[in-house]
Amino acid sequence: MIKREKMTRKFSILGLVLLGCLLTVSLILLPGSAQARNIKVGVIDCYSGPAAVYGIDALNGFKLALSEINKKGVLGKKIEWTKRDTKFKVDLALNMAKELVMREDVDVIVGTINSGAAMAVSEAIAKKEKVPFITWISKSERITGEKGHRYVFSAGENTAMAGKAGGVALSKKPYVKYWIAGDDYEYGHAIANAAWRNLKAKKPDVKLIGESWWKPGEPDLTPYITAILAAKPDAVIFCTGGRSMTNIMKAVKATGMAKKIPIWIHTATDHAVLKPLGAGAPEGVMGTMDYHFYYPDIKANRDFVKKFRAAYGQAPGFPAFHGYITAYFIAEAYKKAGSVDKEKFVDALEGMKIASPVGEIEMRVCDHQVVLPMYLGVTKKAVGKNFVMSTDIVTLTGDQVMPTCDEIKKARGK
Amino acid sequence: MLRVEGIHKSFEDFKAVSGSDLTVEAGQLVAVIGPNGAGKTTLFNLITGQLKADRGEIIFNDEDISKLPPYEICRKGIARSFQIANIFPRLTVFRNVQVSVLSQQRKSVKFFRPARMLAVKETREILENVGLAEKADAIAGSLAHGDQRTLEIAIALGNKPELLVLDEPTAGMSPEETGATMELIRRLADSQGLTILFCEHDMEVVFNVAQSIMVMHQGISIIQGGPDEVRNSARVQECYLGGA
Amino acid sequence: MRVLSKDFFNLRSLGPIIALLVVLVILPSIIPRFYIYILAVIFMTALLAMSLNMVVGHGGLFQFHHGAFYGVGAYTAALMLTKTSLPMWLGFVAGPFMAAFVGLLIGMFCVRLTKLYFGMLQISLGSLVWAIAFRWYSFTGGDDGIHGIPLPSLISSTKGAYYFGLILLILCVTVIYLIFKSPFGATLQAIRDNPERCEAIGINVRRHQLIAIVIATFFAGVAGVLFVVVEGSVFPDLLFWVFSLELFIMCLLGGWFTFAGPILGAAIMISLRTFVGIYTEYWTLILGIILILLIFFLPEGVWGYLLEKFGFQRKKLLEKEPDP
Amino acid sequence: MESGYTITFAALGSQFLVGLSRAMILFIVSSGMSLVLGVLRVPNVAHGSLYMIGAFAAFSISSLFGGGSTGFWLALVFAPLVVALISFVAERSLFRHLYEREHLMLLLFTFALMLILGDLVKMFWGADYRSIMAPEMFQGAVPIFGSPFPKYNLFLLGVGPLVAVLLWLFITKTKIGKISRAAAVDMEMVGAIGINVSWVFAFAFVLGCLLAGLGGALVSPTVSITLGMDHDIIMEAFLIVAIGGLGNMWGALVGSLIFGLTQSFGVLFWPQFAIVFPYAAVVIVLTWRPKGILKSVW
Repeated sequence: MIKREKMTRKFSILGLVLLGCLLTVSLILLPGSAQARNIKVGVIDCYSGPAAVYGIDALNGFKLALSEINKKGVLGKKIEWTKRDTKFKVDLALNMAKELVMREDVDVIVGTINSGAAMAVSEAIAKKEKVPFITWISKSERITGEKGHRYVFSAGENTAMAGKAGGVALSKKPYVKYWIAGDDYEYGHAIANAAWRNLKAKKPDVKLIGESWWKPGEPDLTPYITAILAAKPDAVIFCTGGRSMTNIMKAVKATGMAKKIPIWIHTATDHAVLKPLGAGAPEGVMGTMDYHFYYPDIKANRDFVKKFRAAYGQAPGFPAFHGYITAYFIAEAYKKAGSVDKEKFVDALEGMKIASPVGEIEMRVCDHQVVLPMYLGVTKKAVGKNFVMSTDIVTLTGDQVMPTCDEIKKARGK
Repeated sequence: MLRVEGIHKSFEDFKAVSGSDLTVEAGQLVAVIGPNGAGKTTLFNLITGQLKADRGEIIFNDEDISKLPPYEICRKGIARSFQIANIFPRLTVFRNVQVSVLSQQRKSVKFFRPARMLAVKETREILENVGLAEKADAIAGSLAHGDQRTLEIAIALGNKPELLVLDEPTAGMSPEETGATMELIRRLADSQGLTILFCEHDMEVVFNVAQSIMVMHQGISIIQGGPDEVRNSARVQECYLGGA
Repeated sequence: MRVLSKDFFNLRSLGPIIALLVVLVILPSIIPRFYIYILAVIFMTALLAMSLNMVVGHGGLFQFHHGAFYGVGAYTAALMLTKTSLPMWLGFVAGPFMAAFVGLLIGMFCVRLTKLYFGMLQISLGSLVWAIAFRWYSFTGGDDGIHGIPLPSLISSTKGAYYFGLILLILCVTVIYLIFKSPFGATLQAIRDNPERCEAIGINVRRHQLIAIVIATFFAGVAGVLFVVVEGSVFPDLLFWVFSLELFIMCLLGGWFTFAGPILGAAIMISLRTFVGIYTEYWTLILGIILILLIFFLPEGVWGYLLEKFGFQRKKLLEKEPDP
Repeated sequence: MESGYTITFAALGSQFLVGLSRAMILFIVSSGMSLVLGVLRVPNVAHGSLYMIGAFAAFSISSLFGGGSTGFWLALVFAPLVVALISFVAERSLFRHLYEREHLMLLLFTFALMLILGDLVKMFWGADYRSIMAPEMFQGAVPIFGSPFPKYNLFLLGVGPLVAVLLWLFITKTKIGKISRAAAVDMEMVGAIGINVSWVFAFAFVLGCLLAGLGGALVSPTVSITLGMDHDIIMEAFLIVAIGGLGNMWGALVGSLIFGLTQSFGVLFWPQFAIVFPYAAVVIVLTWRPKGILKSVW
């Protein structure tokens, strides 16, 4: 007994010493201020939990672009990056972003799929500390809309664009009675509002007969589908993303809903959603998407996909595309700015045009939002493949789906 | 002082107490005896409010207390101990008793006076009275079983009760400890003029100490009277002594 | 002042405390800015964990959703600062009082229940509060939250927030200490050890617990206000049960029967997630492993261990489990 | 909102069945948690992680056998066993040393286990969404009450009662089952009659975790298998066992039915507020019955 107690005490002292060492070491290991330092990009994004799949994909696209850029270098320097995991938590995102700015002294912050985190970082760090922040896959329209400011940019699509794309597309269809359902959080509601606003404007006789909203990540969505089916709408707008996307597709397939009622879901044609479902994905669902690895079928895209496959063994998803263009925006902006200066970088990035896998794209001056086309398609089993993909794709150009600069001004004026 | 009349309590199908009567006069030392499962503990829990009676009356100082919560009953002047050592194991012995004294002085909800300056004299007195003064700074949970039982009584004394209810104060004690505890009880009754109601299954102990004895059997009170009266009762012999 | 006399404070232990305070006051002029910020975050979390431990460690209640009250305090302050033109300090005062009021409402439902049931009901009620913050877009900003809350730079700069946090922490910890040592605190600890016995010595256990909850939630509200000052944002994550569980773990980790344990627990958790997070995205794994090591080797929490080790307390805090 | 539809009797019937099938999954997961709560008296926070591992293991096993019907059935059998093995190792190597300790230490341990398992799943399976398909015979829907009802949910309606009956037989008819039931009521007595309490604990813990794994495997064809599944289920399971009566297996059934049915009828009548249904249900039930609906050992 006594021996065991001694052991325990020894171990506990050891444990304490280790803990102390860990803390001290991390405190002492201040980043060395390297002479002739490189350009430093701080990445904050979610690498744990359900959203990790997007965070990792975006980072892969970003890394691929940097490896190309660093072959030649920018202003005689390389672009370095360091990443922090936010775990989809806003308070952690703030901790991490402050750490990147104050301790790592990064020149640019990029990242995060979590819109709440993006907005917190935009306000509390980018705006306050005057550090440029480029969001790549957070989709809240408020980031570059009503809450936009000089230091925040978006290299991703947003809910206003997605909703408008859906609204415009649906207005050409004959449906009158609609049901809206989705994830009960900002993203879902924002898409619903944008889609409905645009649909109603283009086609005033549409009627909303009901709405259902579920907890984000709700595992079994069958009860919602059967309840909607009972109400017999002409068409359904699902406003959902991430893992709920897969869940809704499964429920749609299992209940055979797609055969009964037309459905539009933004990102329904996302490969990250369709691929795991394999042949089990429902066909005939309308979806909009900002990027497909198989569309547009132009050389720039084919090259990007080829390089990505070579590097990571799988096709790029939409986050990889946004990560990729973000890196190029950063590199080109520094080239144009001529020095590693935050203010000059912001000036350079405004209105910047770069070549991308989907053709030339522009960072709009008025709201710092990248102008991107949207692809409207219908899910269908691909010939000779064991998964479902988007077919009959119609391209909606950036100016068709984006709010005008006047609308942005109005939103910010409020 | 205390009068229990026709009290009933059942748990689901089991009738724990079905029609019990008990009278305690001021200054008396009253014992309740009965075999295990006779309903003694249930009866005590009914008196001090841990359980609520299905029907029947409990009159204390001309007031029906059968509907009151335990803390109200305690404030009326009935303090108790429990069959298993029911103390505050992580607090010191001193604090165990002090909490009770503070409660009695209505000082439990005071914020900005240090507790260690309050009710010190009263607490010390009680500890000395029961013989735990030397162990005042020990953590209660680390005391020996016998001391814990004594501490139980000390906590109850902290309430300055008119009536002290002790549920098998000697349960699990060695014969020496039992003797000491009974001595303590008798001393308390004599020196402080306390009215004490206790239950016990050791017959010898009871007959030596108690002035009035109530016998319970299967939830029913059979008789209450002086030691001799009870000893000579045919019914008691039949259902208790004979059976034991 | 009698309150602050030696009746309450052990003069011998005041020495190290004053030394520590002096260090904390001069620290911001030596260390880099990020560490000042992290210390401010630690102050805030420590205050929150202390307030939780009032009811968990000292009161024995399964307060599973303390974050809800923290969030209410933060949201109240944030909403008053952004939506009204009332003076700033009014928002700061309203935060804690609102938190205490919600604490009273939820507490009244909860104290009727015991142990895990108490905790589960509190999680449910707290989650309803969370749902309000999460859903009511026009008022609370929904799940995006409210960001860029305007504050004077005197307190919102990194150093300003640090000193503001330090002052609040010292004030609140002093008050919590007074309560801890007061008859109320003593009785609360007795209730933790044995609520049944307390009823039998004339203590209205539920009322006592309810008062404790109200006080604890008040301090949670203070921590919420501090959060607004340190981060300039509020968002529904603060009210989500996951965060509350982490808080609970901080108390257990630091040593929940001790007074200062939660401060240490908060400091350890915040430092781990910040500094281990720099090196690996698998920091929760490391946190888990460290927790297991601590469970096995420091069963009374880190602070409990230190107390025992360095003989501040002669006896073991815990000899035996309370009777169930 | 311009309301333009009526709720029909058929819709009620179909929602009832859908809610019932959801309740079956919830029952399987929460009965496991209830068992651990009853015997070990500890809320197992890692229960959700084991559920997640069950789903991921089901994916791996099913794709190992080509993803078809065989794969599904094998996954259904072996995924829970994988989970049971993991929990057995964790219990014997670490957890059992804590039984003598302060009870909240057990809670702290399960919390640590949750952190560790969560990250290990990410290391082992990565962050991609996974999915397995229901076997051929359970794909698609059959019309019931005029609306399509997924066949797989019908299957769940069969499995739930089957598991319930097996559990009942196991606990009332086998020796170890009887012992663990007695342990839930009075642990000291079990120890006193010379039974190795530690093994009773191990048994209850592993069986509880196995049920979590089974739940994960069963749910996998209807959802995306992804990190974060643990968080989704754990709170629901806790709330279910609380309203049913902590540690009471049938309480878990009652709680699951309440949850499943509030959810499915709730979305029919107030579809905008689905997010608060479970919490509101708990508040109502616990205010009405502070110790849960059925008799509890807590």
